[in-house]
Amino acid sequence: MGRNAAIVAVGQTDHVSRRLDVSIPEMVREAVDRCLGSKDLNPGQIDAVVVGNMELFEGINFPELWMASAIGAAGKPLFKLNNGGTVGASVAVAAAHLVASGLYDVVLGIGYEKQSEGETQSAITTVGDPAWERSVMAGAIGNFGVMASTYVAESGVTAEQAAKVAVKARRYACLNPHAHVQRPDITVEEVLASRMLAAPLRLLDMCPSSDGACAVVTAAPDRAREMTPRPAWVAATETAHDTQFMGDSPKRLARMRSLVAASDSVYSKAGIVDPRAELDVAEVYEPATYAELAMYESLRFCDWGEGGSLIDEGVTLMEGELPVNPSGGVLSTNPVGATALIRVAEAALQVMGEAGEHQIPGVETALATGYGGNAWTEAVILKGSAP
Amino acid sequence: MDRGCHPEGVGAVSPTPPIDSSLRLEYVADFEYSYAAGEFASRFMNALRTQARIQGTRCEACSKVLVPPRPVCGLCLERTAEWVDVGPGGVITGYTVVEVPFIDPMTGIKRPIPYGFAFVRLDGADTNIYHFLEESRHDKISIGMRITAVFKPAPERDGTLADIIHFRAEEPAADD
Amino acid sequence: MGRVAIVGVGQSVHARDRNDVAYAELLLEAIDEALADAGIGLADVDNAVTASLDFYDGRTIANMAVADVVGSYLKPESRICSDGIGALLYGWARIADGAHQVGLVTAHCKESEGNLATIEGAAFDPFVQRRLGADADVVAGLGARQIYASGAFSPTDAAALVVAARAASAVNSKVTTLEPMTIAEVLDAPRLATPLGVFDRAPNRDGSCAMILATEEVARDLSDSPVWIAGVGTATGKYWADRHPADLSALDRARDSAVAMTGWGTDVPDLFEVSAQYAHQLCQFATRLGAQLTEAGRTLNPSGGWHAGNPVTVSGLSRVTECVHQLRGHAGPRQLHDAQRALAHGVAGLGAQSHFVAALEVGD
Amino acid sequence: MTEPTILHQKINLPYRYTAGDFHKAFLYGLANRRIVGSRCPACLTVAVPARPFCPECSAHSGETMDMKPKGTLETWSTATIQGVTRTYGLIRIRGADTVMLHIVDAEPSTLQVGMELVPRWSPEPVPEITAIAAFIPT
Repeated sequence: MGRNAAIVAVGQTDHVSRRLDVSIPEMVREAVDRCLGSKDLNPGQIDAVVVGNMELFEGINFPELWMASAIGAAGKPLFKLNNGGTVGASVAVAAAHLVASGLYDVVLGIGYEKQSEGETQSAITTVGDPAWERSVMAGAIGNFGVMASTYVAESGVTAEQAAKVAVKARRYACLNPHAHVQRPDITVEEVLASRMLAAPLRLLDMCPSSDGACAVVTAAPDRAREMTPRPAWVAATETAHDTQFMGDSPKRLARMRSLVAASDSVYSKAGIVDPRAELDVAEVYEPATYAELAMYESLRFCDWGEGGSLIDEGVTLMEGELPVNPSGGVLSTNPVGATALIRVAEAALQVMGEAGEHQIPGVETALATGYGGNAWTEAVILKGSAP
Repeated sequence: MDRGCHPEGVGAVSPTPPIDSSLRLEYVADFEYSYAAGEFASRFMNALRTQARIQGTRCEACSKVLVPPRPVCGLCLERTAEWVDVGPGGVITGYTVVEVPFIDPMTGIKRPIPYGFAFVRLDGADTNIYHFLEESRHDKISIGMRITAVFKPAPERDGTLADIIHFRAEEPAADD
Repeated sequence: MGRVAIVGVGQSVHARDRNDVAYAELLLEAIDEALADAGIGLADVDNAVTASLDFYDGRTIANMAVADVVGSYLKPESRICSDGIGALLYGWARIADGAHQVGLVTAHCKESEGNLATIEGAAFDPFVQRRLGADADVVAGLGARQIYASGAFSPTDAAALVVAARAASAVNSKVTTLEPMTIAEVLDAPRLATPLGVFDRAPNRDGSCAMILATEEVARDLSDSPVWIAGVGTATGKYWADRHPADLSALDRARDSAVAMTGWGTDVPDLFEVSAQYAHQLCQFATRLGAQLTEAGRTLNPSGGWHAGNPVTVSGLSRVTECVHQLRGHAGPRQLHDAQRALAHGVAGLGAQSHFVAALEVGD
Repeated sequence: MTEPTILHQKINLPYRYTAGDFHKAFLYGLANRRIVGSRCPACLTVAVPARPFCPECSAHSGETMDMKPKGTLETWSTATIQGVTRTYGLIRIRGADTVMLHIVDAEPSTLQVGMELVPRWSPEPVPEITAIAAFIPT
């Protein structure tokens, strides 16, 4: 019934701790200009705009309306989504549905956060229900610390294995000019010696707090083929939530049930039976080192409890069987509202063959995931040929 | 409007502004809310405040006891029916010690660190709640450890989850 | 694209200070009614699109509060931060493209829980406006003076719509019945933000709305007379201070794109349900959509519209709900004779920056 | 049924908004008792306050320009917000294609569309919109 949709262009800011040279709209526009400029597109070709951001992180109500002219959306359909860390992937999924439905031919998706302008850890605490979790929340970091502890107990994963994820991320970030935390000489010992934030999570186990924006153009088949020689076709998308209260999911990270459900669904829709063999690259939303290892398991890259072995064996390195996060991942770059869109954008760059120094050769099938809210998942499969 | 001519009233073109120094405008959000806790939280809070009782609701379909209590079981999509007492004892199902300070948005001030923070499964419940631990030494906490709720004295309880100050180990930790 | 129908609608009671219920419980009232109306259970729904606003809900990622009641465990839920017709549009797309079969679309808000002046204040430009301490009423007042000065509408025209809305509230069981009022009483009321008086703004309300969308196949299975979503459209104008309030190009575009999908040509719909938080805007928007102001309470906002009492975010879906009742012939004392086609409208942002239109019809 | 519990809580958070070059030019201009606009190189729209993107065509703004510190009143509204009664106006600075929001300090009954207003500068030379205390009739 619906038609196909494809990603044709991607643009990002250079993500950093603090962009003191630009305002929020200027930062977002930078990503939009880079995105359109990458394929010589002009704003007149955009039919609709979808924006992802968490309003309370910057304290601006209806930010998309405030910046409508800055992002070239004035006079056009403009949608604003907000559902936590997943939101960037939700933007990509919304763009795909809006195109596939036939409503719009070309949709500009935008995700951004300027974390330096607010207090994200505090604002994220207001995610808790005022009657329940809010008075006893400990920001994203406390939450992740608890989640990591359950995963360690479940799988026996070690701090060294987690540290290898940190090393992989920050080294690959050096190949990505947009990545925030770039540390070519980082070692496992350095990660293990970094300051404890919320055990077992140390400073270098955690994602940074970034200012940045990402923009992605999604287009209908005929338009996509006009705009770029090798579009990244949206082969499958899925969204799966967990329940309302954080304590409902027994292990949260370990055997993360929304990730299992969403990834199983996209594999099935895309005809993938063995994801480790059939995916050429994955860009997963790993908020902490332990999360990436746990996600290997939920994504069925390995058996339960084998996430640590996967990094030990180098399976997810760039030269490995299934490279994970050659961009440097969330551990290197985290402007929250943009983070999951960056996963999709990086997967699209890999499929389009435009990832530069962190390009994996010959990518035909790529997976991107978003994580956020109460352990929610968004999953997208992109392919080099139209489904 | 004719935009082709130099607009009236425009004086000298000012030099490009300095870009070496940044200008940041401060803004303090001070939002006040009067959240209705709703039927389920109101009943829970009332029992907590007046009797130091912790309660959940049982889903008729899956028989799970859900804490916090709620109208719908998110897994079965069925209404919950029965109210059940849970705790005050329970076990730790996940934990950390938070060593990074951040502003508590409810007060606008930073919480003192370090503090123990855990997933607690109360006796009789099938779900976990987040709460603070009395213990803040990481090596004195473990998954499966038994703990019990420490309530504020009755006059100080105001009907929020913070009426439980924190959870304390049932067996005191041996001193080092 | 596949044809999409609305097969169930529901609303909570919309009232001031619904402090008997938390958000999720408030929304549950509407969802229960919509599911019963459709004759299905929550387990039959395969995706949800919700509309809510973090600043009004007083929490970040506020849709987390309604995850259980919208049934999103291991299912898709997506959330639009704007008027509910925006969620309807996205919910439509998720079914029209063949990805889903049965969708839940919701909106909820409790205007009574937060401080509206600070919430609205956070929508002002932080560099050159916010410190001045204005609120949405000021933006509306500034615009109303310009609209009235243009001679297009008068305060009396606007007051007449307020009077009609208050009268209609008496025959709409989902809103609080408002005291009847005369045009003179509206005009003479204390000022809100000059030239607007306190009754020019829709009353402060808490409420929710929910509806069930379905593919043509499912809809025909569930109902003998599904209400079809014949068209959807939206557009956002320039930021309020850069747009003259008479510039309704975003509304035009939203309406034109929705109507272009319908095949109605230039025929005038039988019914208009129009959202505007301020009465002078209702004069503008209703007229621009093609409605007759003199029909207020009949073919224009028989539900009473936003001024009969809905919260922000929810108004659009309340308008759609009334259209569904009317097109089915189930509108009770408000029922129009033989309504076949309807336009429902929603709006969001300071100075009504974003507009949303849904075109609805019955028949094969 | 239990008496409904109402939770009176605050969300109290600090924010800091980085001004880019154009907002900086405008705000530092105010601190120096100047009103700065920006011009669109594409459609020549003059925007006051100065801003990075054209409100008409979304192009990147070009040069900034000093405006004469006077303007005309396009509309006004008097409201009491959080206990404070003020009159707000939209003021078109001479030569600008846009209007700006500010406080108008005058008896509302004396206000007229098109009347000339000038800034009353605050004694504090701060890079804030409040460097203008209010606009007043000439």
